[in-house]
Amino acid sequence: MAKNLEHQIDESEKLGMQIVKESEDDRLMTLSVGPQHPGSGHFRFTVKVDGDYVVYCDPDPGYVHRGEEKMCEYRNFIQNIPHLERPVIHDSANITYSYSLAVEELVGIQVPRRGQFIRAIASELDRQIYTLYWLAIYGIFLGHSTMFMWPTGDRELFIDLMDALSGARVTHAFNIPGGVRNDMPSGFKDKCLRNISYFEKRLREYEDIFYTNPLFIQRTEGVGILTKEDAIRLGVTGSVLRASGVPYDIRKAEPYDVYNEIDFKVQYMKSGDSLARAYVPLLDMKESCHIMRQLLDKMPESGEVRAKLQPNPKGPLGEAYRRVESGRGALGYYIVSDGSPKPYRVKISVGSFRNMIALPHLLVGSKLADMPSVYWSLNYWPVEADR
Amino acid sequence: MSQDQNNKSGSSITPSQPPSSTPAKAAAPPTKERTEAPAFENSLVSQIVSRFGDYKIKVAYIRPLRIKVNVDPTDIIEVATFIRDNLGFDHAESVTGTDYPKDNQIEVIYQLGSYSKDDIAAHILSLATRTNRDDARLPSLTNVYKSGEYHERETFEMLGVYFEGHPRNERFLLPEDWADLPPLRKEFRIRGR
Amino acid sequence: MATYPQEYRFGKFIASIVWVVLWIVIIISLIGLPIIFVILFYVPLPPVNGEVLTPYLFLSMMVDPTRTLPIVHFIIHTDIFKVAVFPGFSFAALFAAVTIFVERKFLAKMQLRIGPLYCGKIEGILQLLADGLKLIAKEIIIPSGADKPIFWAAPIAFVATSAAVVALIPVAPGWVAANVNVGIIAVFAILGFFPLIALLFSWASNSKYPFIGGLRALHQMIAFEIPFFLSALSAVILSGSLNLTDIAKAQHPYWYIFFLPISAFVFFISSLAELERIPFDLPEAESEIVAGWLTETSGMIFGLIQLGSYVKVYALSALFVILFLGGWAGPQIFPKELSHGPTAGLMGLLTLQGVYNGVTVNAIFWFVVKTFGIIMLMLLPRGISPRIRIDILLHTGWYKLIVLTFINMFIALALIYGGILGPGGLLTGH
Amino acid sequence: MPAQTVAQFTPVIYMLGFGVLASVPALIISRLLSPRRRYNPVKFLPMECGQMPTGEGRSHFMMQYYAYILMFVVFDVMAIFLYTWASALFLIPRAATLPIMAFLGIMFAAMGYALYLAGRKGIW
Repeated sequence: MAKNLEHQIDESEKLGMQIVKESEDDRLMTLSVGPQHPGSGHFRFTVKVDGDYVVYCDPDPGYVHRGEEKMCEYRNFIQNIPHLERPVIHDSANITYSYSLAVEELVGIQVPRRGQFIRAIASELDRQIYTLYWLAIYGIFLGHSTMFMWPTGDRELFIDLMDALSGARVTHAFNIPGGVRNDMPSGFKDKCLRNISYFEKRLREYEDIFYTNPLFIQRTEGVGILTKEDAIRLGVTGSVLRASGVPYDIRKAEPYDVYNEIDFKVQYMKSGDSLARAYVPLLDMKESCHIMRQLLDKMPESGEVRAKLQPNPKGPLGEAYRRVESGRGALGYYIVSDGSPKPYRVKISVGSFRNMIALPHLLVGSKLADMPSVYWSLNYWPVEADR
Repeated sequence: MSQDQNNKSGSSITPSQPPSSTPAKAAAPPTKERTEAPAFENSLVSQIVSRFGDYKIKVAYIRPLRIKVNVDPTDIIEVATFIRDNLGFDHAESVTGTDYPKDNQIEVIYQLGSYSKDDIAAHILSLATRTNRDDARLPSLTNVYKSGEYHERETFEMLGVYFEGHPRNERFLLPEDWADLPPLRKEFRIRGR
Repeated sequence: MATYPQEYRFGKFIASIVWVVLWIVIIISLIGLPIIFVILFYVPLPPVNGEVLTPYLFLSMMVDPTRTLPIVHFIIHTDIFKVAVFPGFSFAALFAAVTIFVERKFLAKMQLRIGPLYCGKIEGILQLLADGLKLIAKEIIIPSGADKPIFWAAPIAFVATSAAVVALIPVAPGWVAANVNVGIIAVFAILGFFPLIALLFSWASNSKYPFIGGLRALHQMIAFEIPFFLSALSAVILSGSLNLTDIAKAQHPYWYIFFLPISAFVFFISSLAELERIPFDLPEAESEIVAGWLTETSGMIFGLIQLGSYVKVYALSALFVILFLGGWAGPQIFPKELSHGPTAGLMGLLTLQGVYNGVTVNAIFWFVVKTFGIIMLMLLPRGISPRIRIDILLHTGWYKLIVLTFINMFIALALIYGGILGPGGLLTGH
Repeated sequence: MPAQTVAQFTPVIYMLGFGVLASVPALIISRLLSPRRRYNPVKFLPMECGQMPTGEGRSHFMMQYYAYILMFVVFDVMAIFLYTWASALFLIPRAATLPIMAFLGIMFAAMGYALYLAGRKGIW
C-alpha cells in the first residue's frame, strides 16, 4: 500500500504536480498562550492542539523572575521583609509570615501572645483578599463578567481592614520577625466583625449567581480530574490538593502560632475536577470568616505585640524550614544561616510553583475550551511561581 | 493528629547541631540549651539507619518535626525509594541547592513531606546530598519523586547541577538568552552590590 | 508651556454668538440662496401637491413654513429616505448606539459599578462619541501575510450585510424599505452571509487565533441555523404567509408568543447564538483564543464590525417582535390628529399638518418599545452567565433545540387543524 | 411577475449600497487621521501572544465536529422545503400533510443516526 502511494507520488512529480503528505504532526497546531494573552497572566505555556483537543502542553514560566532568593543573600534579615512580599502583593501577610517564623526559629525569639493573634488575623485577611482576587479572575476566565466585578469590589472590605490595621492597602510588610509592626487600632474588632458578616451574605450571593449556574457546572464538572493518587504523587498543595480528597492544611497539620487553639475544619472535596477546585476556595473563605471570629474573640485585650529584636540580628550557624498555609497552599522558607547578619541561602518553596506541575498533566487530553477553567483552577499565581 | 504536634506551637527551637560543614568564618555562638531529640523522630531515623547502616546515612540533626540526613549521591535513589515506600514520605515539597565554595561542594536538599500518613503530616525529612562543584552531577530523583521534577530543573538552572536521568535539564525561569554563570552560585554577583 | 485663559466676560460671549449668527445670515443670503435659485431654475423637480416647485413657491415657503410639509411628505415616502433614514440605516444605527450606551450602563448597574460617567457630563452620554473618535484616530495595522483586499472588505461587508437585514424589517404598516413576499426567507438568506464573512476574515488575517475563532463561528452558526429556521416556521404555519408585514398583521388579537412560547424561546436563544453574545460568544472567547476572529482587527475595522454587530442586534430583536410579539400592535395612545381645522404658519409646522399620522406614530412607538425590551433581554445574559463550551453548544443546538422546535411546530399544526386558528378559526381576528 | 419580484428586492440592494457608502468614508477618514508608523516590522507580525509566530497561520486544522456541518447541508434544504409547505398550508388539502409527516419521520430517523455517529468519538 505504501509502495503504491510512493509510486503515485513519483508519477505525479514527473507530471509536475505536488502531493502533500500529511503526517501526524501536520494535524497539530502550536498555540502560544501567554505572556500577552487575556487568559494567562505573566506566564506562558505552549499547547499543541489537534482540532479541539490539547495533545501537548509545556509551561514556560520566568517572565517575572526577579531573583528574590539571590537578593536575600545581599540584605540582612530585617531588610529582606519588604522585597519578599513582592511576589504576592495580595497575600503579603502570609508570605512574610512564613519568613518570620523561620527567622524566629533561627534567632530564637518568642512572639508575645497578642502579636501572635494579630498576625494570624492579618494572614486570614490577606487570604481572603487573595482568594477573592483569584475568584474574580476565575469568573472572567469563564466569561462571567459580573463574577469579575463583584469579588473585586468586595476585596475592598478586607483591604480597608488591612489598611486600618497596618496603614497600607497592599504590600504592608506587617508580619515581621518578632511579631507585628504595630498594634491593632481601637474599634478594629467591631469593624472587622461587621465586614465579615456582610461578606458572608455576599458569599451566598456568589453561590447563587456563579456556583449554581448550570453553565458554570457544565464547564467545570468532570473537567481536568486530578485523582487523589496523582495529587499526592505530583505533590500539589493548597486548594488543588484538598479538592482531590486529601484533607491537608498546614494550619491543621502543623499548627503555627495560635492555630492549635482555633476550632476549624479542613475543607475538602473528593471529585478532584475543576468544579471542586473552584469550590474549595469558597469553602475556605467561609471557614476563614469562622476562624477570624474566633481569633478576634480569643485575643488578649492588651499586651505586647512585638518581641524585642536586635537591630541587626545575627543568625546562629544552622538552618530552618518553616511553612504556613497561604492562599495557594503551603508556603515554606528554607533559610541557611552562617552566623552573619545576612542569610546564607534562602529558598522559597511556593504553592504556585508546586501546582504548576499539574498543568500539563491535566491539560493534555482536555479540550481547548477547558484551558482557562483548568489553568486558573490550579490556584496558580505566576509572579509567585517565578519569585 | 498525634501528640507530636503539641510540643511545637510556634516556640523557638534552637538548632541542635549545625549543618555538617557550613562555611562559617567564625565559630557560631554556642547554643544555649539542647533540646532532646523527640522519640518519634528518632524512631523514623533509626528505621533508615537500620536499613542502610551508619556508613551510608549520616544524620545531620533531629529536631521536633524536622529531620535531616546526609547521603552519598550513589545511594540517594536507593535511600529515597526506601523513604517513600517504607516511611511514607510521599512527595517532595521542594528541592533546594546551596553552594559551598569553601568546600568546593554543592549541597542539594530534598524536603520530603507526607500527605497520606497522618502521624508524619507535620514532619519534614530533609534528604541532603553533596556533589563536586566543578562537575556538579547528581542522579535525578524524578522517578522516585515526580513532584520534584520542576524543582530539580530549577536547581539545574540556578546552580548548574546536572541531574542525570532527568527528562529536561533545560532553562526554566531565566531569560532565553541567559549566557552567564548559574545565578545562585556564590561567585555570581549582583551588579552594584 | 502653560497658557493662561483670557479674562471671561459674558458680554464677549454674547458678542461672539451674535457674530456667528451674522456670518451665517450673510453666507446664506449671499451664497446659499443664489445656489438654491439656480438649482430650482435648471433642475426639474417633481411636482409636489400639484404645484411645480419654483423659486417663487420656495420664497413663499419661507413666509409660510407649512408649505414645506408637502415636500417633507413627498421625501419621506421615497425609497431613498426609507433606505437611508427611517426604517433603514440611520434608524438602525441610532438604535445600535443607544444599545451600546444602555448596555454599558445596565451592565454596570448589575455589577455594582457606575459605568461611563464623565464624557458628556450627564451620565457619560457622549462616551460612545469619544470611543468612536478614538477608534477613528487609531492606526489600522494589517498583519504581514494577510490577504489585504479581504481584510479591508470584510468590515464593510459586515456593515452592509447587517444593513441589508434591516431593509427587510417592517416598523409600521407600510413602513418597510423592502416589502418582499418571501421576507422571512430573505432575512435568513442574508443572515447566512455572516459566518462566511467571519470565516473569510479569519482566513485572510493569516493568524492562528482568528482561524480557530472563525471555525468556531462557523460551527456555532451552523448548529443554531436549523433551530433558528424551524422556530420561525411555526409562526409561518400559523399566519400562512412569508411576508413579514403579513405575519405581524396576522397576530391581530392574540400574539403568537401565547401559542408558541417554546418557539419564541428557541428563537431567542438561537438569535443570541447568531449574534455571538454571551453566553455564546465563543468565537471571541478572550481567555481561550485571544479575541477569536477579531484578534487582528484594529482601529476602525474593529469599530465597523462592532457597529455591524449591534445593527444585527437591532435587526434580530425586531424580527422577534414581528414574529412573536405582534409587531407594532398596541393600544392607541397617541391622538389621531394633533390639530383640528386648518392652521397655518409655525403652528401648522409644529402639528405636522398632513404629515402626522396618529396610527403610524403609535405603531412606531410600540414597535420601538417592544424591540427595546427584547434588546434588554438580550443584554441580560451577559451579566449572569458564563461562556458555554463548543461541544455543549453543538449538543444543545442539535439535540435539544431542534426537538423543541418540532414540538411547537406540531402544536401549531394542531391549532390549525383543530379549528382554533387559521382561516375561520375561533380566535382569528378580522 | 418576475420583474415585480426583482423590484421588491431593489431596496435591499440600495441598503447594501448604503451600508458600503456609510462605512467606506469611516475607513478613509481613519486612514487620513491616524498615524502611520511603519518602521518596525515586528509590529506587523501576526498575533502570537508576544512571541515570534511559529508555523503556518493558515493550516490544515481538523475540528472534531465536521459531522455537524455535513448534517447541516442536508437539513438546511429540508428546512426550506418545510417553509414552502408551511406558507401554502391553507391552500392545500389536509390530507397533504400526511406525506409531509412521513418525510419528517424519514428525516428524523436519518438525523438520529447522524447524531449517533456525530456523538461517537474517534471517527473524525
